[in-house]
Amino acid sequence: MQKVKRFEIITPAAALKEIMRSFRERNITGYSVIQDVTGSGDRGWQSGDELSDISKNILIITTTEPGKEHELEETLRPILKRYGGVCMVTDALWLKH
Amino acid sequence: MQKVKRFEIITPAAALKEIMRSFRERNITGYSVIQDVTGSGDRGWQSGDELSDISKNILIITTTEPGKEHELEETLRPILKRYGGVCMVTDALWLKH
Amino acid sequence: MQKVKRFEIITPAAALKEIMRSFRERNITGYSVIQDVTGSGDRGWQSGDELSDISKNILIITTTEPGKEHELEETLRPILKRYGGVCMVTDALWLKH
Amino acid sequence: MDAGIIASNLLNAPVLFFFLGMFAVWVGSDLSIPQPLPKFFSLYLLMAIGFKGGTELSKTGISDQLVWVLVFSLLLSFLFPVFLYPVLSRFFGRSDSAAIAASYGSVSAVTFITAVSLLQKLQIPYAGYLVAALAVMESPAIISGIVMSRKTSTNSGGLPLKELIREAVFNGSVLVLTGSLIIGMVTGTSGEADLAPFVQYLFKGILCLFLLDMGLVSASRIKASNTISLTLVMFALVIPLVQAIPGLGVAWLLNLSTGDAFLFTVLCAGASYIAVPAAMRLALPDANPGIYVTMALAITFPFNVIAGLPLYLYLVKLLTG
Amino acid sequence: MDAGIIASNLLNAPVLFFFLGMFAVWVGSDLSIPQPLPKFFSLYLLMAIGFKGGTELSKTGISDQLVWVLVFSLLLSFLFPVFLYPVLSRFFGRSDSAAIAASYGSVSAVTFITAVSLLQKLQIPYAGYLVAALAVMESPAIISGIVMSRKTSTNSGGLPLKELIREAVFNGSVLVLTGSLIIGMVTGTSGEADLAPFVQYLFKGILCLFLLDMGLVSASRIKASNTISLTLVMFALVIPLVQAIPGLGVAWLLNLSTGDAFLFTVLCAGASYIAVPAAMRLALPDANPGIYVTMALAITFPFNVIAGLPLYLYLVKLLTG
Amino acid sequence: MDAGIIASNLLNAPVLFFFLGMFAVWVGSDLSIPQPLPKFFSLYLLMAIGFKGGTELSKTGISDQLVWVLVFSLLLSFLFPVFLYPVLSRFFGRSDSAAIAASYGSVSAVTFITAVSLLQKLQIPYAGYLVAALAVMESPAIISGIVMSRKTSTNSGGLPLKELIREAVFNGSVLVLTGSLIIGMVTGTSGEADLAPFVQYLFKGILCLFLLDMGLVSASRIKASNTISLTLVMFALVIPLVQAIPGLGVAWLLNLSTGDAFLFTVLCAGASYIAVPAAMRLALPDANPGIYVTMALAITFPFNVIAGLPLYLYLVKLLTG
Ligand SMILES: Nc1ncnc2c1ncn2[C@@H]1O[C@H](COP(=O)(O)O)[C@@H](O)[C@H]1O
Ligand SMILES: Nc1ncnc2c1ncn2[C@@H]1O[C@H](COP(=O)(O)O)[C@@H](O)[C@H]1O
Ligand SMILES: Nc1ncnc2c1ncn2[C@@H]1O[C@H](COP(=O)(O)O)[C@@H](O)[C@H]1O
Ligand code: NA
Ligand code: NA
Ligand code: NA
Repeated sequence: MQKVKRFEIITPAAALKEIMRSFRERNITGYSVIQDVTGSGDRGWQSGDELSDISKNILIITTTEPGKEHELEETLRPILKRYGGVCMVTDALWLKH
Repeated sequence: MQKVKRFEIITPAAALKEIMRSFRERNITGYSVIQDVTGSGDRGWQSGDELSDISKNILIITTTEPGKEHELEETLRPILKRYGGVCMVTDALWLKH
Repeated sequence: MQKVKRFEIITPAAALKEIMRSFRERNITGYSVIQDVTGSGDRGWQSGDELSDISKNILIITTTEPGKEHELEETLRPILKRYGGVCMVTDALWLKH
Repeated sequence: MDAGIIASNLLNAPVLFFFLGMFAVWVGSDLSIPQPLPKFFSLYLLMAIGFKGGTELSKTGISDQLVWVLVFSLLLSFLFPVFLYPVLSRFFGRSDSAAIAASYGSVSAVTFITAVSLLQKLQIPYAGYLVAALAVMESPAIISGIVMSRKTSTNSGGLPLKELIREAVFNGSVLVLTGSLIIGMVTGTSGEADLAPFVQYLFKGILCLFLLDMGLVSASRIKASNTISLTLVMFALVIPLVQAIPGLGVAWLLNLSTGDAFLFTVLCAGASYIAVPAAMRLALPDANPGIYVTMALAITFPFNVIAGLPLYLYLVKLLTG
Repeated sequence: MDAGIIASNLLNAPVLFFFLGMFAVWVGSDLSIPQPLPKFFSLYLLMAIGFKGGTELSKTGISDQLVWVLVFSLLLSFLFPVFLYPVLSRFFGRSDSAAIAASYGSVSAVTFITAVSLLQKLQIPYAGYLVAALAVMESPAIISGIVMSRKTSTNSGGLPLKELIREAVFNGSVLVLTGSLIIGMVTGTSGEADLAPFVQYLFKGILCLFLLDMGLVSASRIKASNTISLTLVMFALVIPLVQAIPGLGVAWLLNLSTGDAFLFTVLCAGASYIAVPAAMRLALPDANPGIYVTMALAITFPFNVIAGLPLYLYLVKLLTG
Repeated sequence: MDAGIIASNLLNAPVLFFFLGMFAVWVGSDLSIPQPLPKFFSLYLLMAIGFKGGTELSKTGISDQLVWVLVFSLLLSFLFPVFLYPVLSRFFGRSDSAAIAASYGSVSAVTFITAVSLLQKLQIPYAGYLVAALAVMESPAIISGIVMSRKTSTNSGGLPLKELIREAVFNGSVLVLTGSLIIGMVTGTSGEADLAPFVQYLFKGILCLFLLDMGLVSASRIKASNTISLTLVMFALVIPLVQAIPGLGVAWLLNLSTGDAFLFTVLCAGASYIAVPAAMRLALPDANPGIYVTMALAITFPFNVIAGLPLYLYLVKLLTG
């Protein structure tokens, strides 16, 4: 088992492209995306039942090595500022296979 | 980065309204909901393929400041008792933006 | 509140049956499954828009008592080796109800 | 019993698709019809049958017979749980008994629609207005089922009665059915001309797809279940037969035509697996869907569609013959 | 004003299903039409109306009148935001004003389709080619809305203009509509024969289901919203009326028939809640959809469908005599 | 080669919608048809074509020619991978080669359906029973492909052969197609009367929507892929042409009519991207879908639909005179 920092980002679906681009720039190639997350935050309740999909959030999970999490945080900060949303970082053990 | 308690609640979809109400009472305005979670627990396997949606679970993610998690726990406990489901609390760092 | 190890497994949907079987063998009866997870990893980007559903991932959440996590890890390792995917383990508190 | 009726029923395309679904589960196929497609089929079927019934009503008007049918529909749906609950509660827990009682007091729209398709195949006429009885019978059982369970317990909890009634009366499927019925009545022949192709041309096909899904769902429920006890199976087979009797009685009393008597009996004999579970999940969250939904969906529904329909028709013919 | 028109509009099945959706929210029903079904309905409607328009164009050819209609469509969609933005920005923030202006400069396909269905009911003829105007009017307002907001701010950020134009011109609904129109033109009568049943038989039915969903969505938006201010409601009611005027003017100028003039006015008066928000979410992510989508979807759309359509038709009749 | 055939194929509405989908990806549009809609379209198409074939079979009965067609279908689907695997395994890994071989040995239902729609447009008659060949050819290649890969390796792992065969024979699409075929045969003319509107009126329209999605999916696969090598493209273009030859040979041997010979050739030349990947994901999880699905879906399918169909028809006409 290897120690990692687990990132969990919840943000409007529209931000996905930009976040994926920033992952690419940082050579982060492993991440998961859950579509169809609804939620509530500074912008009120996002029902997700819009015809235009604009009120849908996504949840992105990714990991970094310990020590490298700060770079990623700085990359994400301005994106989250523009689009809204949250990012949580936890310690986790990674099952190497 | 700010320390927070991350709550993860998995429970039948029917409980959502009540949980949202309890959030409102506690002034918790930030949370996310993932629909269409299937699972297995004390009530057996929930296939989620029912015509009536009754066997669907949801996953709710929210946060509190450290120290305030106990209040929220007490609010959730009776709801989970009635509807079933689980609640897990972890330590996380919140990326302020 | 009770200490638990929280497992989070992200893997192709095709692996679900085998993982559920391994849970059954270990008497793990509580777990949740989120369908429709897309993602990127060693096998590139999984768009999830295939006609055959083959590029869909799932996210499975489950728990063990502390100390018992190693058994489960060993069970999951060969499955993840075959199908790909990740498994993360974190410390959590479980809200008993 | 008439072999022709049995064959007509079994060789009807929708029923064959139901078997196809069961077969797929039996051989372990990966065939599945993901949500929200089944919801769409059910939405379409309710809308189509409601609208068709409404346009017919706009032509025939509201007859005395219709009023009596509706009165008895309401009564029976309300009374079924009152009689079922005491018996059931000897074998099941309080909440489970109430949920089962409510399911069987209510109706199964798809069983009704399959019955309509059998009548069409046999070219037996029936009155479109019976759809109104379908709409009327969905909700009362929910209320009486829960009231029964509350009478026998001091534990309050759960929804207040007022919210409960709203849940029962305005649940999605009741609303689409009743709404389409009223819209059909209001728009009359002009609406009929507008929507006829949509409502007619797709009907059988969508019913086939929906029953394919029902076959998949009910068979996998049987396969997966480890809660299916003999008691459960027995009740699921006996209750519809018992409930068919008052159905036949009322039909005879009101002098309904063969087709109408048959449909009314089918309404009594069916059990709900859409509207009732949705309401129970809120009103009695501790009732186990593994019991009441399994009974209605995985045993009673196939039983009715395969064996019940020809049997009820046979009995009706004896009676009205 | 003609009571017959009002009644024809209100007793039209699609509009009644819209009311049914609103009613469901009002009584707290759990009725919902989950995604991607509404997307499917909208995809179908755009394809059907585009294709039908295209096959008609393949018969009539491209007339001078059509060219003029398209020129004015382009112009109006471009200009509406230019005039709206300065007024709006006195009451709303920069981004919000731009998003509102773009929404109202653009068009509402479903309002247009409901208008077509009203004409059919009243048996008033109209030219299929007006669908081309619908396609042309969707995008320009998006561009001019954003340009307006950028002129008034030094803060860059957001998409570069080039990407923005692509987003506006090639968004999904514009593409399906325009694509189907062109495919209809190219395949002509042979294509018409192929697709006629699909495009015609389902049309009214799918429109009913879609409006049922629109009723649900718009009513729950009103119910849930705590951002609905009086200013917002006022603008959402006044802008369509104001925009109808140049629509009527152009129709009179180009000597359009009653049906065509009516449809053109409806295009001007409608506000977009599909294409525009999709573009805004990328171009002006800080604009609050709780404001601009709520206005277009929850206030202007019901207003137009319920009261606007008969009103515009009345005015057109006055004008075309 | 006949320019008329090429034009007829390219100006066919379904093919034009395929181009529309590709165009949308090319210009970076956000157009998408979210799941499970494409699954619904595919379910419908399989059901419709199976049922139509079945009702025709119920009229014509099972002829000697049909039996021979089915025998050769089985044989070819089984043999294709046997010949392809050794060649492929010089360029690709063991599992990838097996997966590619299985894909090309199996068939593409949508290519077949598009071919049918071309015949209809050109008013060339064809026998409905060829649908049975489509059903028969889906599975054998899956089994022989995997058997080939296992023979060349000592590493066991993966599903046992028995489970594998079940997976191949009872996968969802095979089951719906075969099931509908049998239901069509059993219900015969009475079933035809019931389902004709559903099965016929929607067919072309749903095919258009499905091909729109196929255009989107295949184009974005090409755009996104960084694994598309020249070898891969070459094989994806050459294999269908090579496989068409035995198809033409068998057609000539069995003296099939122009329409039937064409459809049989199309079956041989097509590659599976639904049933085979679903089976491979379980049987050979280490095969890379980025290779075998991309070849079948993003290169061979467009090639066949755009250029292959007219070419095969031209060759068949040469052969059948
Ligand atoms: N404390 C929180 N916990 C979980 N999810 C949150 C939280 N705050 C915000 N979100 C999610 O982030 C989305 C955007 O947040 P906001 O930009 O604050 O409206 C919300 O719709 C929620 O889905
Ligand atoms: N240990 C667990 N880990 C993750 N999810 C669980 C666990 N136990 C129960 N669940 C979820 O909670 C739902 C309701 O649980 P129950 O009321 O125990 O049937 C289940 O269907 C699962 O989705
Ligand atoms: N570091 C990671 N964080 C989150 N999800 C991941 C990560 N790496 C891989 N995944 C997920 O696991 C799936 C399979 O991974 P792989 O087998 O490496 O292609 C990917 O499609 C992702 O959904
Ligand atoms: Na009943
Ligand atoms: Na407008
Ligand atoms: Na082939």
